[in-house]
Amino acid sequence: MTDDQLLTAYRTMCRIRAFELRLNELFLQGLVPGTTHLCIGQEACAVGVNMALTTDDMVFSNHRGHGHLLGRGGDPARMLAEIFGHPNGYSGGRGGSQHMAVKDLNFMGTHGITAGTIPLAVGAALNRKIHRQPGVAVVFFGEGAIGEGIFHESLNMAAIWKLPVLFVCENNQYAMSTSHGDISPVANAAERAAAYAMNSRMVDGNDVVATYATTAEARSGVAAGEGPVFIELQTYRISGHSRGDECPYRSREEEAQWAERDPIARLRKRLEDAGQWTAAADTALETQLAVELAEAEEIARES
Amino acid sequence: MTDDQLLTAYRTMCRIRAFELRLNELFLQGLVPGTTHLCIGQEACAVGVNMALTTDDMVFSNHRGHGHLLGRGGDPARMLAEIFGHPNGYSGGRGGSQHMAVKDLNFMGTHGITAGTIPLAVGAALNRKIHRQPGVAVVFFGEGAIGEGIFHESLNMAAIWKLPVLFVCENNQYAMSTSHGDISPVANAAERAAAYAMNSRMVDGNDVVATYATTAEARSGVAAGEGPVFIELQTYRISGHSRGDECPYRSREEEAQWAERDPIARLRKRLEDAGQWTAAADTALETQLAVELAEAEEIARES
Amino acid sequence: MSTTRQISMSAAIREALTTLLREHEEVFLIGEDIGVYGGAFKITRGIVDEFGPERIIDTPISEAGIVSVAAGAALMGSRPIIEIMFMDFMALAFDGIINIAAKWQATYGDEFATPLIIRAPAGGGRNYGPTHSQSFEGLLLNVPNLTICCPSNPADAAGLLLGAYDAATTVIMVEHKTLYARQGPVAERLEPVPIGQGARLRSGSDISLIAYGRHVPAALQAAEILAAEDVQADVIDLRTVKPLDASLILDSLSNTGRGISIEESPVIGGVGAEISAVVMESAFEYLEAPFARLGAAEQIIPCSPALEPACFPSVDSIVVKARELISY
Amino acid sequence: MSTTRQISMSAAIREALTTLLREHEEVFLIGEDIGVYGGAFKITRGIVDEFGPERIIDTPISEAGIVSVAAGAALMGSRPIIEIMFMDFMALAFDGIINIAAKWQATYGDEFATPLIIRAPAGGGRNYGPTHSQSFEGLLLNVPNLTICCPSNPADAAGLLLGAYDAATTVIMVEHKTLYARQGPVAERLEPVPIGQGARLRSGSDISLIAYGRHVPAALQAAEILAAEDVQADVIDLRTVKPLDASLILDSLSNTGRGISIEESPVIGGVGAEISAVVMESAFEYLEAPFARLGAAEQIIPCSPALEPACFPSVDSIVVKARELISY
Ligand SMILES: Cc1ncc(C[n+]2csc(CCOP(=O)(O)OP(=O)(O)O)c2C)c(N)n1
Ligand SMILES: Cc1ncc(C[n+]2csc(CCOP(=O)(O)OP(=O)(O)O)c2C)c(N)n1
Ligand SMILES: [Mg+2]
Ligand SMILES: [Mg+2]
Repeated sequence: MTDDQLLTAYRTMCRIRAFELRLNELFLQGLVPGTTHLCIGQEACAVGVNMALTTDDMVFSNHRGHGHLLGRGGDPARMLAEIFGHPNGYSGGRGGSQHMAVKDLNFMGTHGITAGTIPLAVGAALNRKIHRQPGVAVVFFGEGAIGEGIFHESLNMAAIWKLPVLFVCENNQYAMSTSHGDISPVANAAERAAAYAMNSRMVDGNDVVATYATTAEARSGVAAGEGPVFIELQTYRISGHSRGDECPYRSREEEAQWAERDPIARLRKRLEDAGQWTAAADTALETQLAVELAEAEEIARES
Repeated sequence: MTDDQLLTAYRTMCRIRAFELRLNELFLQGLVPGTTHLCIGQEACAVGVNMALTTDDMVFSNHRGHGHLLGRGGDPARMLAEIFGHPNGYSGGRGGSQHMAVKDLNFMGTHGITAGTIPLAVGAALNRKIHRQPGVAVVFFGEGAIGEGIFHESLNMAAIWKLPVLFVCENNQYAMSTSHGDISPVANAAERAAAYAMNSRMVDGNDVVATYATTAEARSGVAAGEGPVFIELQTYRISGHSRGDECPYRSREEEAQWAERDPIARLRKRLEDAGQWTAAADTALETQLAVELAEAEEIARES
Repeated sequence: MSTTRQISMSAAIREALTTLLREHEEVFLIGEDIGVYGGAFKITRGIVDEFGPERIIDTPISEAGIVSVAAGAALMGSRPIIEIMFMDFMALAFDGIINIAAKWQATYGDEFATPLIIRAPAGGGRNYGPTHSQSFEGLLLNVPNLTICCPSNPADAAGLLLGAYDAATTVIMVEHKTLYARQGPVAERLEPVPIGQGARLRSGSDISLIAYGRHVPAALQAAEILAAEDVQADVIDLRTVKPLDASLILDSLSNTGRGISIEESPVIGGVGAEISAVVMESAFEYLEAPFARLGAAEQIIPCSPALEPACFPSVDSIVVKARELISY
Repeated sequence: MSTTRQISMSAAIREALTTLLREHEEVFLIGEDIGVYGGAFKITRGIVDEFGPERIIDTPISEAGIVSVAAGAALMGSRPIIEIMFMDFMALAFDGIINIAAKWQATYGDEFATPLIIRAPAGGGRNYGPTHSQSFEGLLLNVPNLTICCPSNPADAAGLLLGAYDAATTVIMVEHKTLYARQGPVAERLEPVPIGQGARLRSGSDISLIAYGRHVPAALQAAEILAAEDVQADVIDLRTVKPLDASLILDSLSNTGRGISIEESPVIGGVGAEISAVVMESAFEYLEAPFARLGAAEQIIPCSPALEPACFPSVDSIVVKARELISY
C-alpha cells in the first residue's frame, strides 16, 4: 500500500467505526427498528479487501455488512435511511440493515440468510465466465456460514468450473454465541479449501495492510482465470452479536487480548510511527467524521 | 477373512448378482413397475462391509440398495414383493426398490433422495452416543452424493461430536451420466474427509477381502469412540444407471477394463487358486441360487 | 380446574420443555445457540444448566442437517425437540421435513417412526424484514402427514408441546415472536392440549372470526368493537392449523352464517384458503355471505415500521371486513 | 393462425428451449445430467450438441446450489433455465426459491431482478414412489412473487416457456411426467402463451371442471361422459396456477353455478383450496352447489400399481363428483 492508500484505509476504517458506534447509540435510544449487526473490530477486513478490488468486481455481503458497503463507497445517509426504514434508503426501507444493495457500486447485497450470498457470488462469476467479461465475484461470510450445506455446494461448483470468485471468510471466532472450535473439526476455516483443491490464504484480518496485500495478490490470480481462492481473515467481533448481547459465551480476558489487536489502533500506531499521522490529525478526523455522520443522520431522518 | 468367511462372501456376492440379473430380465419383460437401480459390479462393497458389521450396527442405504440389504440378510422374496408393489413387500408395496427397510436387521432404509440417509446415520449415531448404547451407524452412498450440501453438514456434525459413524462411499466413477472427475475438484472422494479432520481410507471396492478388512479395522476404532471414519470404495457400476441406460457417457474400453476387475470373478479365481472352489461347485451354486430365486419370485408374485 | 398463575408465553414454553426433558430421557433439545445463549428469543435460557450440553445440543449453522440428524435419532427412539431460530430458515430444511420426517413412517411402516417437534419463532411485527418475518404454516399445510400448531397464548403454547409429545408424530410448532412476552394464565401443573382441537374463546351468533397465533388477541379485540355495534362475534382459536378442527368451524358457521379467517401466512394458498374451502364444503347451506380471508399481503415483508403493519391483518381490518360481511 | 404439426410435449419443450437458446445469448440451461444424457426424461437430449457444455451446464448433485447459483448469474444479466430432475428434489432448493429468487428484486429493487425459469418433471402415475412422484404447486402457491405454470399439452408447454422468458420473473414450470409422450398440435412457429391466462377447452353451462396438467385430458374425457348424460361441462385449463386466472374462473362459475377443481397436489392447502376460496369470494351469488375439490390423497404416494391410482383424481372420480353436484 502506498502512503496515500494507508491514509485512505485509516480514514475509511474510522468512518466505519464511527458509523457503527453511532448506530449502537441510536439503538440504545430505541431509534432503530428491527435488529442490526455491528462490525466493530472487523474494519480492516472490509477496507483491506475492498481497496484491493476494481469497480468491475461484484461484491456480495452478509448480515454484518455495513463495513463492506461503506468500504465499497456506500453513502452513509442512504444506509442510515435504510436502517431507519425510510423511503430514501437503499432498498426503499424494505430491507433494513440486513438487506441493502447498490447497483452503481456493484454491491450486490447484504443478506439475512447465513451463507445465502455465497452461491450468488458463484453464479455472478459463472455469468462473467460465460460472457468473458472482466471482474471477479467477491463474497464476505463469517466462519459460521461454513456450517451450511450451500457453502459446500458453492465452493465445489466454483472449483470444478474454475470460476473467478474470491471467498472471503471473516473468522471472527464466533457465530453468535458459538465458538469456532465448537463447530469446526479443523482449527482454521481455510483448511476447508482442501476438500475443493482450492488455493487458500490465512491472514491477520486485523492488519489492513496484510489483508489488502493478500487480497490483491489472490485477486489477480482469480482474475487471470486460475480458479477461485479462499481467504480466511482472522479477526474478532468486538461488539456483541446484535442488540443486547452481553457475550456470556466468551471471557473478558479474551476480549481484552483482542482489544490490544484493535485494527484501527494498530494502523494508527503504524502511521504515527511512520510520521504520517498525529494526535491532532486524529482529533480533526474524529470531528470531521462526527460532522459527516451527523449530516448523514439528518438527511436519513428526513428522507 | 477365514476360509469359511471367504466362501460365505462368495456365495452372497453371487446371490446379489443373480438377484440383480434376474431383476433386469423382469424389467425388460415389463414386469417391474417404476424404476430400479442395479448394483452389478459393486457386490464386493455390499458384502465386504456388511460382513464386518455386528447386528447392533445400523445400516443406512441409498437408491442402489439391493446389495446392501441382501448383504445384511434381507429376504429376496420380500424384496421382490416390494419391488413388484405387493402387500407382502418390506414396505407393503408402498416404497418399491428405493424405499425398503427391515427393523429386525437394523437395516434402516434404502432411500430415493440422494444423500438423504447420510444425516439419518449421523442422527442414529447421536442417539447411540447419548444413550451409551453399542453399535455404530453405517451409511452407504455414492460419490455423487458428495455434491449435496447435506453431505457436508452431516460429516461436519459427526466429526465435531465424534459420533460412531462409518461413512461408506461407493465410488463407482459415475453419478448417472456424470463422471467423478467432472464434479469433483479432488481426485479421490476420500480427500473430502480432510475438511472434517476425519480419518479416511481408500480401498479397492472390487476386492471383498480388502473391503472387509478395512471396514472391520475402521469399525473397531469408530466403536471405540475414536470418531467417524470415511471409507472410499473404488468400484464400478457394470450395469447402466437404471432402466434403458445405454451409457453413452463412458467408453466401451473403460467398461472392458473394469470388467477384468469384476469382483466376483476375482474372488472366484482366488478361491480356485487356493483350492477352495471348483467349476463344479460353481455350477452347483448357480443352480442353487437360480432355484432359490425362482422360489422367492414365486412367493413374491403371489404375495 | 387447578389454580393458575400468570406467566409469559416464553416462560410457559420453557416450562414445557423442562417438563418433557425431566420426564422423558429420550427427549433432547437441538438447535443453534440454544445452550448458554438461550436461543435468539431466549426461550431455552437456563435449560442447559439443568440438563447439560449432551441433551441441550448446540449445533453448527446447518438447518437441513439439524432436522435430518434429529430425524435419524428419532428413528432409533430419541424424541428430539428442534429449535429453528427463525421460521424463515426452515426453508433450508424442507427436504428433511417433507421427504424424510413426513414420509419415513408412512413409507417404511410403524417401526420406523421419526417423531419430531420442530419449534420456530415466526411471523412479522418486529421489523426484522423479508428474511426474518415469514410464517410457513400456509405453505406446509400442503404436506401430507404433517401436524402444524400455532398457539396464541402461554397455556396453549405449553400444552401443545405436551400434546405434540403424546402425538409422537412430526409436529411443527409455529411460535409467533410477538407473543413471547405476552402473559396469560397457566395451570399450576401444565396440561396437554390435544392436537387438532380448536377453542371457542367467545360465543356469538352474528359472525365467526377464525384465527390463530397473534391474530387471536386481535380477533378478540375486534369482537369487542363489534359488540359495541351490536354484532356478536364467535371467536375461534384454531390452535392447530393441521389437522384443522373442521367440526368446530362448521359448528360456528352453522350458527353465524358469516365468517372471516385471519392468518399470518400470505392469503393466496394459505390457511384461510383451506378454511374457506372447508366452509364451502361443509357449511354451504348456512352461508349468508361469502366467507372472507385476511392474511399477509402478497409481497415481501418489509422492514420499515411505516410499511410493515399494512402487510398484516389488524384489529381494524378485521372490523372493517366484518362490517362488510354483516351488511352483505 | 399458422399451420400446425403434431408433436409430443417433450419435443415441444425441447424446441422451446432451443428457440430461447438461439434467440438470446443470455439463456443457458443448467441441471443434473442434462447434457449428453439429456436429463432423466430426455427433454434436453441433443441440445448440448448445438450449444456446447458452456451453455448446457451439467452440475454436481446440488439442487440448492443449482438454483442459487443460477439466481446469482441471473442477477448479472443471465437468463438461466434450470431443470430439477424430479420436482421432489426441489425441496432441497426451497431456500433459494423462497428466500432468494422470490425476494431479491422485491427487496432490493428492480435493478436486482433474478429472472429464473425452473422446470421440473412432476407428479405421479409412473409408480416411482414417495420421493419421485410429488407435485409442489399447491405448496408453492403460498410464496409471494412466484409464478407457477402447469401445462397440459405440447403447445402450452412450449408457449409458457416463451411466456416465462418474456415475463422475466421467477417461474416454476411444473411438467407432469405422464404428459411428456402425449402428442398435440403445435404451431409451425412457436407462440408464447401469456402467463396468467387460462383457456376454456369446452363450453358448457351445467358444471365447471377446472383443471391443469394431466387432469385436463381427464376432465375432457369426463365431460364427454357427462355430455352423454345431458350434463354440459365447461372445461377450464388453468395453464398458470399462480397467478390464477380469476376472471375466467368467475366467468365460468357465473354460468354454471357448480364446479370442481382437479389438481395433482394434495387437496389440503392445495390449488383447489385457493380456487374454492376465490369462487367463494367472487362467485358466491351464482353458486347452486358447494364448489368441490379433487386432488391427491393426504398420504405418501405409493409405488405399487395397485395402490397409486387411488391417490389421484381420475375420469371416474370427476364424473362421480360432478353427478353429485348436479343432483345437489
Ligand atoms: C440460515 C440462517 N441460519 C441462522 C441465522 C441466524 N444467524 C444470524 S447471524 C448468525 C451467526 C453467523 O455467524 P458467522 O457466519 O460467523 O458471522 P458473524 O455473525 O460472526 O459475522 C446466525 C446463526 C441466519 N440468519 N440464517
Ligand atoms: C436429491 C436427488 N437428486 C437427484 C437424484 C437423481 N439421482 C438418482 S441416483 C443419481 C446419481 C447418484 O450418483 P451416486 O451418488 O454416485 O450413486 P450411484 O448411482 O452411482 O450408485 C441421481 C442424480 C435423486 N434421486 N435425488
Ligand atoms: Mg463469526
Ligand atoms: Mg456413483
